[in-house]
Amino acid sequence: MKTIYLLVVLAPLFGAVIAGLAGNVIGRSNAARIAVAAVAVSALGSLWVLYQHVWGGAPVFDETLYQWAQVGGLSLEVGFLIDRLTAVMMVVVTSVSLAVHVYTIGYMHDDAGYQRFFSYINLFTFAMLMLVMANNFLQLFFGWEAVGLVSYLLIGFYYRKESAIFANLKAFLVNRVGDFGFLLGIAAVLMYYGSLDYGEVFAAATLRPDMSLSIFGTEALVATVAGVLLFIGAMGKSAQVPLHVWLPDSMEGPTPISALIHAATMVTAGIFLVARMSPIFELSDAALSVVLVLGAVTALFMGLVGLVQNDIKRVIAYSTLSQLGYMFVALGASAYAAGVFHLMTHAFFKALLFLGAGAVIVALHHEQDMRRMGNLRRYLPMTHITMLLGTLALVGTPFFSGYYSKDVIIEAVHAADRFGAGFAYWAVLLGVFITALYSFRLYFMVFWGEERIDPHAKAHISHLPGYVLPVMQWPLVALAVPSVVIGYFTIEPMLFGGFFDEAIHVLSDNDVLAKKGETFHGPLAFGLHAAVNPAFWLAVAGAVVAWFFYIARPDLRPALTRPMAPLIAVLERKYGFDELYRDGFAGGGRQLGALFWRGGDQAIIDGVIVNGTARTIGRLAQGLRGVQSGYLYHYAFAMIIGLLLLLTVFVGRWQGWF
Amino acid sequence: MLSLLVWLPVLGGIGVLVAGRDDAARARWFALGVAALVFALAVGLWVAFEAGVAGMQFIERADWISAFGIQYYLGVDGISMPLVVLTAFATLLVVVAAWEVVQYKPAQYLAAFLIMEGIMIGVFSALDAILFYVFFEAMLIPMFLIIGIWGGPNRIYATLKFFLYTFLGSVMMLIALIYLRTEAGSFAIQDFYGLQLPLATQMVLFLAFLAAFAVKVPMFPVHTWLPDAHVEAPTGGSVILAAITLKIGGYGFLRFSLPIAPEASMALDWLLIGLSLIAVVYIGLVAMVQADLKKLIAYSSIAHMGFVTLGFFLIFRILAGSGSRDGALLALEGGMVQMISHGFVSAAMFLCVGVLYDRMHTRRIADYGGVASKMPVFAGFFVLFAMANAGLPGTSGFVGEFMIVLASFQAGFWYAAIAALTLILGAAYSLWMIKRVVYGEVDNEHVDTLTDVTPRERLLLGTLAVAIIAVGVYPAPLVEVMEPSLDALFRIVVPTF
Amino acid sequence: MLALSDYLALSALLFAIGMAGIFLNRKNAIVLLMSIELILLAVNFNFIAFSHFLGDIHGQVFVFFILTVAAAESAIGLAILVVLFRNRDTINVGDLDSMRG
Amino acid sequence: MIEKVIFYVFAAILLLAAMLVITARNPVHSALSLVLAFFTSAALWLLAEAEFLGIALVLVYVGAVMVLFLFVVMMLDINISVIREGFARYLPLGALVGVVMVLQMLLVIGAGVGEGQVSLALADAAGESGAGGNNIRLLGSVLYTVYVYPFELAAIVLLLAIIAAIMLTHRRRADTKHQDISAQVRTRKDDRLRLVRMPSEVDDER
Amino acid sequence: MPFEMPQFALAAPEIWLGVMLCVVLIADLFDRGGESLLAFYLTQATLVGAMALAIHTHWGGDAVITFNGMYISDSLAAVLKVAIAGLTIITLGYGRDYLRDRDLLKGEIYLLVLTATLGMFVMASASSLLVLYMGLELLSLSLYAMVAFDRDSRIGAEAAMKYFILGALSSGMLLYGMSMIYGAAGSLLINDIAAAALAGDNLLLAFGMTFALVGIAFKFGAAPFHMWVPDVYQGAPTAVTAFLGTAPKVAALALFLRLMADGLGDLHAQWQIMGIILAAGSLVVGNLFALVQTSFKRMLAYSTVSHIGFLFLGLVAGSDEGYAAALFYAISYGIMAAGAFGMIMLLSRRGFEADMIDDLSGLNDRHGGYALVMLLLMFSMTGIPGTVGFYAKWLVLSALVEAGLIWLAVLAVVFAVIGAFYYLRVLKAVYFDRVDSPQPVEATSGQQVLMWANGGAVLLLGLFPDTLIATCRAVFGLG
Repeated sequence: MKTIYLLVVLAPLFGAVIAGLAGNVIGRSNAARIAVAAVAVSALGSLWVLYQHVWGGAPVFDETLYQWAQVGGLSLEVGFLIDRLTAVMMVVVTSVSLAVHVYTIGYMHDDAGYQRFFSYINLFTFAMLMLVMANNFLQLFFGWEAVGLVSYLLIGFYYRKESAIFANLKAFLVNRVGDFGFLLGIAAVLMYYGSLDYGEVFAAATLRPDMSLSIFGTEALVATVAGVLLFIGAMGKSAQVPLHVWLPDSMEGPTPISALIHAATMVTAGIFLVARMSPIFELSDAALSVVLVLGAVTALFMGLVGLVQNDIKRVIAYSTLSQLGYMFVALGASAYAAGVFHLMTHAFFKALLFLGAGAVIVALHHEQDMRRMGNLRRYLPMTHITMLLGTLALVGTPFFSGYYSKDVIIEAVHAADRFGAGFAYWAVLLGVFITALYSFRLYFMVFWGEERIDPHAKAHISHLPGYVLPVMQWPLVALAVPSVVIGYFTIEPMLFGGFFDEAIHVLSDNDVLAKKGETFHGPLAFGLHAAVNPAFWLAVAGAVVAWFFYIARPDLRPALTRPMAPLIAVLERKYGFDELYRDGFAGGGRQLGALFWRGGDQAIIDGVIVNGTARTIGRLAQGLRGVQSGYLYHYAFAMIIGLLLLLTVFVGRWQGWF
Repeated sequence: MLSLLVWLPVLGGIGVLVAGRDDAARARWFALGVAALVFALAVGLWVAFEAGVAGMQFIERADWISAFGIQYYLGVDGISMPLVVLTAFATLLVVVAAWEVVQYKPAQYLAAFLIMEGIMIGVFSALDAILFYVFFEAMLIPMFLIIGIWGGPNRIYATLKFFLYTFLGSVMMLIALIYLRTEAGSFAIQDFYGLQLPLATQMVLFLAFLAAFAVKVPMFPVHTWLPDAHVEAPTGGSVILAAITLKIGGYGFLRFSLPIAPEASMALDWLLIGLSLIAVVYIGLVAMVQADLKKLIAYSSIAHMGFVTLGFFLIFRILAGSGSRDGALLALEGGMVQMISHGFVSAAMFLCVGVLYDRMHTRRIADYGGVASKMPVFAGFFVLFAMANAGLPGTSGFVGEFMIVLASFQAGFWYAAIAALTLILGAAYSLWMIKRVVYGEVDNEHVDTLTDVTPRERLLLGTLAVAIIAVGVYPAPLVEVMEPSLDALFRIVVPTF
Repeated sequence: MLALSDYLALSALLFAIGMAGIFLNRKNAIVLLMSIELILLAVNFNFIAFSHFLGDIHGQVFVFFILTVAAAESAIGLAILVVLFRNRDTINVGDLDSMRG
Repeated sequence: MIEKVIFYVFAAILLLAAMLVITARNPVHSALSLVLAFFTSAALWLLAEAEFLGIALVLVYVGAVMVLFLFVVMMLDINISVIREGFARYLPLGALVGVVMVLQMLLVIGAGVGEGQVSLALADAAGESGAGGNNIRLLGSVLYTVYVYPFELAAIVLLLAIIAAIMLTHRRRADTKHQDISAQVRTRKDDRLRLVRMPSEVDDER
Repeated sequence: MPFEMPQFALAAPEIWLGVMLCVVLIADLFDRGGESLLAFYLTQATLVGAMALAIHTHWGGDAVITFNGMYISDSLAAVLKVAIAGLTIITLGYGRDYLRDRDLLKGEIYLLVLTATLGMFVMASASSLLVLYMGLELLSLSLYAMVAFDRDSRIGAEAAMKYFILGALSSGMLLYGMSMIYGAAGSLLINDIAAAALAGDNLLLAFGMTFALVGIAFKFGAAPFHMWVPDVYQGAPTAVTAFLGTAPKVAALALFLRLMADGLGDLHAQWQIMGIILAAGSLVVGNLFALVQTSFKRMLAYSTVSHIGFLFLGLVAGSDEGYAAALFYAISYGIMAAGAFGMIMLLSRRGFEADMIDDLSGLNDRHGGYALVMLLLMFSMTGIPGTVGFYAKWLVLSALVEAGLIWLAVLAVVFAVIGAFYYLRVLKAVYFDRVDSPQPVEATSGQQVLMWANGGAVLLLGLFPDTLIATCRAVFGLG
């Protein structure tokens, strides 16, 4: 098995290296072939791994590959921990990645950075796999940062574009803020649990659940501190409020990237992390409450921002933020499996939506503004259908995958009695309405209504090269299928079948899913249950409202928006986070830096102390120089003064003056 | 063997001076030959080095100034061994980097670097305090010339500042060394370790050593020579300054301050830690506002070296905080690894700036922009090195920072929190620089004429990239070499643990 | 009876006058040479006085040598003075300031 | 007692003459005052039973050295300064320094001699009788035996003085024309010819 | 005093010098070559012979005192004399072409050098106040005449006048001191004086010592008795300055060691504080004034003052270590200064005096080798390791620390750093300033060889100082 695992990880790395370093030598299509083949190998391997773990009875694999460093009694290692959680993540990562790779062949066909792009996404796949397959915090952190790096590179893929290179810098820095906490969390883990290896850490944590430390002058559980710190890392990577600001901007990257990294995989690393760290989080209600509340806030308020966006990708991006919030709510309610479940379903339908949006964008010659779309179902029927399926999955239509995962979350949080659970419940419930609203708003604005397409873009539609679209459409289809059905087939085993027993630890008191499982009677019944489910009706309401204002009576829209202008202004400003960070932290940092530099380094240290001393000595010397007047009698006088001085010393000593 | 490493480059330098006086090509090949040979020897030394042993190896000992018992006493342990190899490596890079670039008196340029190499290896391998001091100070001579002759427009101010700053720092150490001899009866550094000096004496000694090494490292607030020196120095000079000479400060702390004045180190660790943390934050912020490419990297060097000193002097607090010996070792080793890594990364960064400077003759960040369009390969390297500078895992820059942050948490949450700010600050200035230099639209006709890296430059940067990634992915061999010696050092500094 | 201190005090005064002559004189370099003769004279007084009161002839021998050397010194001093005068047409001490700082 | 009177009279004259040396406006007066000072000193030395030195002072100094001084004063034909500017200005400070120094010296001498009085007094008695009368013989007997080394050195000092004085003052007449062949042969191109780099045209803008 | 027959053989170096002085005097009369070649070579041979004789007669064994207590033959004398003669040989070698180019090459200069050397030898072996004084006057009178040697130089004459007056004044003070010492000790012999100093607190002795110290400080050029130094260095022909700035410092050290250490060593407590004042003053004055000079010769003059300050610190320590350090310092300083002045002469041409710092601009472009030598010299003066100057400073600091005067050591190094600035300024001119059309350096092969040897000595002694250090220490009976 170890060979397979290595193959899964190293194949994309190999692809990345070949495509990156030798891309120009082997040519565009060869590079693409190698990259796609590498990911395909990886995806097949992952599937096989999943198969082995679920049905093949493969044992949990937890082995060290090599020792990274040994310090005293502390061993820092690189190794794999493969259990079902990992296996699921591997499959999600590699299969979405594969779809995106194929899609890219078409999407990036005319781009000069073709090989570079493949190299990056291969590298990303490698990094993401390293992240999910890690059996220790060191490797986790490596993968964590490496996906950040690739994300940085890909957001800035169009490096000539000012907004892109601003967005990638922002993304990296905001992620670094999260990593700041993450690293401290790892440090806390090392200090209190004495190891960086998951197994040892979890064992230590379980053994001594009441260990506490003093911080900010109060006593706190170690698990709380470590959990919150680790969660800060998760917040950065999974774009939770207030570290969410980078994700919408990351849409500056090519659309396949938005699908792969900023919707399906990388941003879910935080979910994976918390699920993986469940033995620690379970020890601390406080930490879970933080997760719960922040997740709920994100789920609700970011969805609201999605309502006012006009850029097609940004709407989906805010949707992603909101859905990530849902996942954290699940985690915060101790329904880890539900979080992971939603992660998986969301990966498929959100990737689908992004790729669909990408298809639209390409078709319109890189037009992203929905106000210049409309009625596109005529031109892009295939895209229209798949996107509709994706939208339905997203809003939680019964029997679609999104329905199962989201509904479980809502019910789990309803069942939870943790601090903040009440708030979270109402937030996610309301979120369903909002989700439906912005989703259908997008859908209607793009595919229905009057055509508002710019003539230039329209000309482009008719001149689409024939071979581009199929290669972009097959991935859509390939993703649409799981988007629709995967929830139906996997809900029972994943959530209620003890699927994650080895990987996720839930204290029995907290186990809301188990409670929920008592009333679970199969996916069909669960789907039918929608009729009495407020969430379903909220979703329907959202869809109807969207239909009403965008299709039926668009003329009434101003009547709706005018009274809500202040609220909309707030939403359009995105609650002012960008301004706060740009002017407050970044600007403040630069001002502080300038102050330190000009005031501290230049004025005080160099100006006063260093050069000042030199200047003073120079002036002193210039002043003293007059003593050497050139006159003999002055010289003689100086000698006599000198003599007098020595005499005085002598007499003084003799007389005991000093 | 060690003597060969010390004197071969020195003699080689003289040889270059003589052989290449009128023939630049001959000077280059000769210098390359010497540098390569020395590097080969250094690698040989590394191979022959017994990793598991704490004590000094390859010892050479002969009377030198018999009246004072001063000996020609060389040897390396796990602390100095990597630095010796790093020195040989960096010099080789510099020789190659200078190939066509240096046109004014190339023989003198190369000779200066070779002599510098010998002296620096001498610093790292000297086990006699006076011998150490001789090398330590003699280093100023070639560097003074390198900055002054081949430097930029403000080179004279910079080189004088560099010289006087470091000179002032080191003379205090000289007095301390002389004093130590009166106590120990010998100048062998290891004989100083066993002294049971009263705390007040230790304090004075510690401060004297601090004067010397803090300037070299450099620590806030005696760091201002470094940006000037770096900015004005030619590429090779910056590389050597950043990659090697700064390390001598850190090395000095390990070799002198900590073991000779352990109680004073403990009593004054608040000072060192405080200054180190200031270096991380204050200097990090200052680096962000630099308009000059080299100055930015120079400030980032200071911030990174702040991590080194932080690692070294946190050990007492770690022991007080968590009582974990491993934690303290982690800090020490983190500091050492950070030094080596910084040697690679800063060298790489300065070489990159050199590549740009050779083409555009400006170091102002504003004069660049969109370099990636014209120099894609170069841009790739530059981004990689900037990432290493920002401490990205998988690069060498990560290893030390990771270890130190992990360890510093054991001293207390706030130490770790402030130290970890480097994650943000380091990324901020590194990537902001990348954004302004490498990315963006080409809006400048000079940038438009840029040509990508030559094979020679590609070789240089490629070598460094491999080294950086190798250390980042698999630092174990490096750590293994250091561990026994650091462990032994630890036992001297904190015998009770 | 004359005391040793009488001689020594006289010599001290003479010595001081000689020194004052050197730094008070701003005009004529030749007076400087004379002041030096005064200083040497003061020293000779000391030696002779000590020699007398110690009953030791060696002090007088020293004076003998001082007289010899002083004569030689005068010769050289005057020669330098002549050179100076030839070069500058003045021996005014106040004009000797072409090197300073 | 009579000794004391003689001592004080001569001492007073000596100091007066010394003051005149340094204050006289005319260097000739200074020189003559110095002669006076030497004469009185000779008298005082006689009083201290240093007969030979007293005589030598008159003969050598007054007879030779001071004549040399006067000769130079006359030869250089220096115009006598009209006013001693500066003298008055610097006098207070100079006087202060001088007085302080004299006071310190006298203080020490007074105490020092008092302290060493015992040994000096003993020696005094011995000296009065031992050195009595035959000063010249005594001097002569040690000069050529015990002091042979310094004596030879003194000879070299005098030789040196002769060489130096001649070297410095003896000069070949500058207006005689003579050919220095070696100098002509040694001439190098650089001594005569200097190539100056000049711009071929003047750049107006600079 | 009963007369003993002196052991004339022990004074062989002085006798040899005296005899050869006459030989040169007469030989030069008959040398019509116009360049006094014969006198030059005879003088150099004489000095070499004197060195050999000094080693032969003085080195090793116990101290022997002869000439009725006035002459001492010991290892210290040997080292001092070898250093004095050696430095004289070097400076004469440098100066020949320089003097020739200025039509100053006359036999008299060699006579004066020989008398000066004789004077210094006499001081080195003096064991009596009288002999010390005679030696000092032999030296001083020769130097006065040498400074005025260029009779057509306005500043030369002025410098000579100043030097003469101030020198005579200092001699007067020294003599006054000697008279007091004589009065207090009742003898002119150093041994008797030492006995008197040992006997107890003798006020007159210490009083005399104060005056004597002034005389010595003047010869050294220690502040505030240094005022003559810059003017004389600048005014004198460079060949004379080179001589003046090197060997006589060793002689001044001899004066100090013989009188203050051998004779009044037990008054150490008395003169230590005075020495500290002189040393600190010299460090301050020398370094500060040197900072603002534009004339290289003047800068070297002030640098001399600062070096003397350092040297005095060694003496102040009052221990044998300190004396050894000072001896080493004087010798190594002599080598460095000879090189620096030699460089001025080497770069000077007929009608052009390379005595401004700016005249050194672009030396590296003109001749890399000389630039390198200059580098070594300047760094040696700064005290950077790898050059002999470092050990000079290090020995002094070592002595200070061992004497417990750590604060003085700190002061000294701080001023050494300030001092570094002006040496670096010279190197800045040599290496960093570039001239448009560098003129090649013309120098005779003799000068070149000498210059290389001089630079080599600075470096070799910087790498292998053991022998010289051991020698300087052995002289004071240290292992």
